[in-house]
Amino acid sequence: MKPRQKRLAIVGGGLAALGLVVALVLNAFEDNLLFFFSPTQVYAKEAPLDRPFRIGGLVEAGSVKREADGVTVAFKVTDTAKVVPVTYKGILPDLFQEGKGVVARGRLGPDGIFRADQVLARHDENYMPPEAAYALDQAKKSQGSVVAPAGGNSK
Amino acid sequence: MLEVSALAAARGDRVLFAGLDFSVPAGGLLQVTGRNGTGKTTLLRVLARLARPESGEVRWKGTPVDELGDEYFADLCYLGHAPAIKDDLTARENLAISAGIAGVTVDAAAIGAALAEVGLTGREMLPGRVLSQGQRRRVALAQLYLGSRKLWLLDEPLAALDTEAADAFIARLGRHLHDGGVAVVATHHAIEPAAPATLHQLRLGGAR
Amino acid sequence: MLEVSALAAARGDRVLFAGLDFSVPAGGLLQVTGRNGTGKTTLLRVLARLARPESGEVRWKGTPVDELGDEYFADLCYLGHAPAIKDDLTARENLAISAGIAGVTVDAAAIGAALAEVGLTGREMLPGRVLSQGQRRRVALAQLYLGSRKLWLLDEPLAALDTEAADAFIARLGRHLHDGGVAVVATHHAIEPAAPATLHQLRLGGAR
Amino acid sequence: MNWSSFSDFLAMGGYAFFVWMSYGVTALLVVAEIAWVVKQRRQSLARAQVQRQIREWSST
Amino acid sequence: MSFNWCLTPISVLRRDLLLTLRRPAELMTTLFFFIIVVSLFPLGIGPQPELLREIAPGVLWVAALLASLLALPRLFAADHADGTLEQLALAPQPLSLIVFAKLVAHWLTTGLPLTLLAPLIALQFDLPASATWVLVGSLALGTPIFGAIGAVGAALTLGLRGGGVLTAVLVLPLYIPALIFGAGAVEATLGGLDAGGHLSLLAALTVFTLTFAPWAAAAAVRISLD
Amino acid sequence: MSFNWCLTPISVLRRDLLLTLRRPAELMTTLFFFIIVVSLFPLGIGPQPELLREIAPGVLWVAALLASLLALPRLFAADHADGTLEQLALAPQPLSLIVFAKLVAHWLTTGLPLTLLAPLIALQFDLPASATWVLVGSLALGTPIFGAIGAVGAALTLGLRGGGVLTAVLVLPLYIPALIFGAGAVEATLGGLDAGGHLSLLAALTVFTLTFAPWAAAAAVRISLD
Amino acid sequence: MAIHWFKYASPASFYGLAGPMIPWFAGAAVVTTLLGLYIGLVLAPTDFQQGDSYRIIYIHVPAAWMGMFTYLVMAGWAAAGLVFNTRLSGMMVQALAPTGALFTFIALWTGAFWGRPTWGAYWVWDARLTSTLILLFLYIGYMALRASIDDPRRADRAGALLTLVGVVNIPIIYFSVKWWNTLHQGASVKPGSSSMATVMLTGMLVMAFAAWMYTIAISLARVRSIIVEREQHSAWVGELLVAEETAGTSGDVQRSKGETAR
Ligand code: HEM
Ligand SMILES: Nc1ncnc2c1ncn2[C@@H]1O[C@H](COP(=O)(O)OP(=O)(O)OP(=O)(O)O)[C@@H](O)[C@H]1O
Ligand SMILES: Nc1ncnc2c1ncn2[C@@H]1O[C@H](COP(=O)(O)OP(=O)(O)OP(=O)(O)O)[C@@H](O)[C@H]1O
Ligand SMILES: [Mg+2]
Ligand SMILES: [Mg+2]
Repeated sequence: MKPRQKRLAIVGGGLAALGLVVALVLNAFEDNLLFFFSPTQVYAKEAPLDRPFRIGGLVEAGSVKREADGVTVAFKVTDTAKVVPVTYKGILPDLFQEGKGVVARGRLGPDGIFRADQVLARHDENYMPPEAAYALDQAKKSQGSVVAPAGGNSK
Repeated sequence: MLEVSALAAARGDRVLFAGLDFSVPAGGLLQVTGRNGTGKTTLLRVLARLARPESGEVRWKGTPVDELGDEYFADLCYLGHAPAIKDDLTARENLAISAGIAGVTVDAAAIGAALAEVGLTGREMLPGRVLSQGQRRRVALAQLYLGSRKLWLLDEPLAALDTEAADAFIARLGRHLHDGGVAVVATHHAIEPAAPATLHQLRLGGAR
Repeated sequence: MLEVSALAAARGDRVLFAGLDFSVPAGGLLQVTGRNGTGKTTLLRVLARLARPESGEVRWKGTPVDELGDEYFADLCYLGHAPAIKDDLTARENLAISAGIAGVTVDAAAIGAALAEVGLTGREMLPGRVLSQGQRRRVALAQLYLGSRKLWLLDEPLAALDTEAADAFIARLGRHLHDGGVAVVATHHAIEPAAPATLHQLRLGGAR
Repeated sequence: MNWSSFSDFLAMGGYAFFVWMSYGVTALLVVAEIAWVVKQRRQSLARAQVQRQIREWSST
Repeated sequence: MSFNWCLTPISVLRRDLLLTLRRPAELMTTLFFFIIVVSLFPLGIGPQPELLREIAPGVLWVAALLASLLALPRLFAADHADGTLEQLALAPQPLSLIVFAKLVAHWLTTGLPLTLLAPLIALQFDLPASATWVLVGSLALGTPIFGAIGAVGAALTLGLRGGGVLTAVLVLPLYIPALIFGAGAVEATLGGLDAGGHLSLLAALTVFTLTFAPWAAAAAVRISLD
Repeated sequence: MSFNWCLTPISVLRRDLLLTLRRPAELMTTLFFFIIVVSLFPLGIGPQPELLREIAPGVLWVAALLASLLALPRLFAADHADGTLEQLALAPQPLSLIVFAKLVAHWLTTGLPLTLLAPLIALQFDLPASATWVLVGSLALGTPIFGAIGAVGAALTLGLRGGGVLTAVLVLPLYIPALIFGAGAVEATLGGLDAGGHLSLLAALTVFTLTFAPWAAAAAVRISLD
Repeated sequence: MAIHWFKYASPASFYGLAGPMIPWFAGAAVVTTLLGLYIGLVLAPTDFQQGDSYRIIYIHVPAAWMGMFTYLVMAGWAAAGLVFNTRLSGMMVQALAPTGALFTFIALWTGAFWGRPTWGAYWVWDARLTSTLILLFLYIGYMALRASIDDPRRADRAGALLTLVGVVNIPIIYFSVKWWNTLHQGASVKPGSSSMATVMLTGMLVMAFAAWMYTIAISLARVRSIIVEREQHSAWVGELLVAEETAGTSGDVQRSKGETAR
């Protein structure tokens, strides 16, 4: 091969390899490589049943209840389509609030209740003073629109 | 064939040589001498493009070697202090493979002939590990005799050789030059092949 | 001082030498020659108890060396192909430590003197890595000059040395012998110190 | 001004530990880096100076 | 030019395989190391079956990673010490092609045996068949990555004291993505999920590394020789 | 004799320490390897706090073992390659004494830093104070064992290709008792039991190895030189 | 113009050029830090979700940005060094690495101390956090490699190569929150828009600017030490040292070095 052809072959080979890489990566993003699963996915049996996994979504408004023992909490995680009931024994993070994002790690019992051993709060990327948030809230309510679910990057 | 202009090399903060100019025509032998540590090895490695010079240029057949690239390597055979012999392979395998690495196609007969030339007949199947110091050097020299590379860069080729082997090598070097080859040899011992086309001397370093 | 009787050594299935008898008196130099691969290195390693002989005995001052044990080592200095120089230590540190290993107490001045003797003044603080082949060999030789060990076993001590350094070493070897030392030197180059008490020649191997 | 008092400020709405651990360690590390760079500069100048004097001394 | 352009790489490949053949112990020992590391965990952790099955993907992958790491010095160190590496750098072929040949030989004698051995080990850990297949596939994709990235690190640290550990420090961070996707694929299968996404990312990583690492490693070799 | 009988061992000890000082990176990298290996497990296994605490003793000990293993080639390989080992064998002192000096230097630059670092790592794994102390004690007793046994393996495999992995295979089985007692001690403390039994067995092992291993390693060195 | 450019790429001219610039950047760093801290800690209101714990943002985000950006700059110098073979490039890479590592460590540290109150955990192995940790390891690897090579020219080139190999990690860090469902939040500041209140955003940007100024100042100072160390046998450093010796103190001479440095 002449040096020129050699160089062409190298560049061509490199580009082909890069193309393959891009194709494979795109193919991977078709699938789900997730830090957590949404309730819909849990219902669709996309989450593992006999292993621990993470479930993520919003804490359904009005669903948080403390059990009699004072440390166990029960609440529901929703992605506005499906709802999964969760129980958790332990201290909740400060940002754990009804209507806010949450990621819980644990196992799904056969009774359909998710027993969490770790609960993490997941907040959105908005930062503003409380008054502004309140004002925004009011404005949205008066328009009757639904508050967008937290987690700007969930697809 | 081999031209060097304004070549300078430094190691650490020491300039070993600078402003080196010479040219070796086809059939020419350049003998590099100089006291220990004056930069003979460094010069050879720069010529082989293993080390980078501080400045200056090396040309082969009129073209700077940096532009020639692989073509230069195809013409070149460099033999350094380390003989590049694998302890686990026999002398024969060592030779076959080093020829392959250099891109030279050889057959078993050619290898046998090269080994015979360096006086290792009967030793072909010994693994490198058990060869004596001089025998290893002989295997390394046999690499030169395979293929017909034009430019030999040799760093102390006679080290560890006995006198007979040294004489045989010098005769062979004469043939290489006679056939229009070029050789640069760094050595402390005078090498005078039978009838070299041109014998150049380059003495590196001054007082020490 | 050094006596050898009926010494035989084999490597693989090859007997390198057998029935070797010689003795070197105080002030004597034994020069071992022979073509490549005839067993010079092997003989030296046997004398240094690094390798085991097939049969035969080595005596030092009349006692078999196997019985002498550490006392023999205290009298001995062996210099092989590998110069035992640490790449990360300076020439000076290398010397200080090899003296310590040999059980010799030295001070900075003695080390400086030894380095000066091999012509490395101004190079004392360079790490071993950057020394040239010949400079490394010089540091190795400087080890000999520290302490006053009686028996020198040297394998190709002149390899890679330039002519001046070689001459200086030969002169120093003469002094060692003059002081009643003993040396066994394997080499391809004739070594003739000024006035050795006795110069013995031992040629190993026959045809090849 | 967001705070009604200095102790209010220090309390950081109950998050004092986390906030001050972050700011404190950062300040510490930055100060340490500056000190290190200053030391490095002094050392390199001093070393070069010694080398130069050795050179001068040995050349005369 | 008169010579065959692929003669050099093929010579190198054959030589490296031949050298390994001369010392079958070497091939065995990588495997043996893998087996021993994997068996150490039950010893250190205690024999709780379901716990073991849970950590199996991680442990198997970490063990494969460490075995690959330990085999890295074999790539260049010997050739560097005896001067062969200089001859390789002087061959009339792109050095990256030669490095690629060495990588292939290295994988055939390290990664491939590991991959083939994995199912046996998986049996020990009581992995189901589906997960075992994914384990084999992911290792087949992942071990070349370990070799290729490792080659860059090994070449950079040639001739440096403490080279082995230094290599580890340089390459371990770059190994992490392969480890995550590889172990993730097995984990996903164990959880009854589709491993396709993980495997496909891993494959992308493999292609990417195998394209660029030989080139970087060749540059690193030249730097180390200077 | 005119010379001091401990001059040689002390020279060797000082030299080895000096060599490490010349490359502080070497010391750092062993530590760093330890840290990285320990952090890899959470990656591979998944971040389950109570699971992590459960496997902590095993993981920490296995990581210390692997770090020690990777540092083994430093013991003799360099000295063998440059001819120093021959000079050591020719020193007018018992070679086992010299090997012992090398072991001390090696432990000071490998085992000791690992031991001192362990509490920090234990913090990461959320170990209680009592278990941390036992961990430090057990590592202080165990790392010399790794060095001493490793010296025999390293000496035997000198000059063989693939020495690193081969050493591992030779010495790993012999490491297992130390691993079991060491990890066992920490595990016992975690379980609220007394670690005394484990620790005294470990100490017995340490004394035994340190007595006999230098001698065996010296013999192995002589064999490798012949 | 091209000649001019390469002139300043020589360590000697760069040394003279950098000296007088350091006080300006250092001054800017101090002023903007004070301003940023005042805005962030005093003026800015409490956040509606996170309360006052969010104030870690004023360190975390600038540090994280700086950690990534410094690596990119290093990679740029490294590439230039390998292509043009200029001495200064390697020195710049060497000078930038510790500061980059420092900021990456700060991002990790402050992130952990922010994660505890907000998420409920110091550390989780999500893609953003893991890739940031890898970045720290890459910095450490670079420094360890340099420390093991004593020939600075070889260290330059080896380090440059390692830096370039590691640069693939940067896009992974940046886009990880987009590509995967991470626990870490998405971007609050995107080109052209932001989801932060203006005061908060201002504070954060001022602090980011301060981090910039600090990085420039400290790495210029460091590169000057490196230049002295590595060029100590050259004539111009010799002159500089003579000037220093006669001046007696090191304080005032610094300015005049610019003149001797040619
Ligand atoms: C150890 C844990 C953490 C690490 C390693 C980390 C790392 C990073 C990195 C690398 C960035 C810059 C990437 C970019 O510009 O998009 C970043 C940005 C950011 N991080 Fe973190 N982070 C951590 C924890 C947290 C926590 C706990 C929070 C908040 C609760 C947080 C809030 C942010 C914010 C607001 C940004 C700016 C995003 C933007 O506007 O682009 N981080 N973090
Ligand atoms: N980093 C460094 N600092 C100072 N000097 C150095 C450095 N690296 C190498 N040198 C010197 O450069 C020279 C290298 O010389 P080279 O190996 O080319 O010598 P040589 O002529 O081949 O000698 P020999 O005859 O001994 O083989 C030596 O004098 C060595 O001391
Ligand atoms: N296992 C073996 N089988 C056969 N021959 C062997 C074996 N091991 C070594 N040999 C031979 O033994 C000899 C060793 O010789 P030694 O190294 O002592 O030679 P030397 O005289 O020092 O040679 P040189 O001048 O080349 O240094 C060599 O000829 C070698 O081929
Ligand atoms: Mg030389
Ligand atoms: Mg010999």
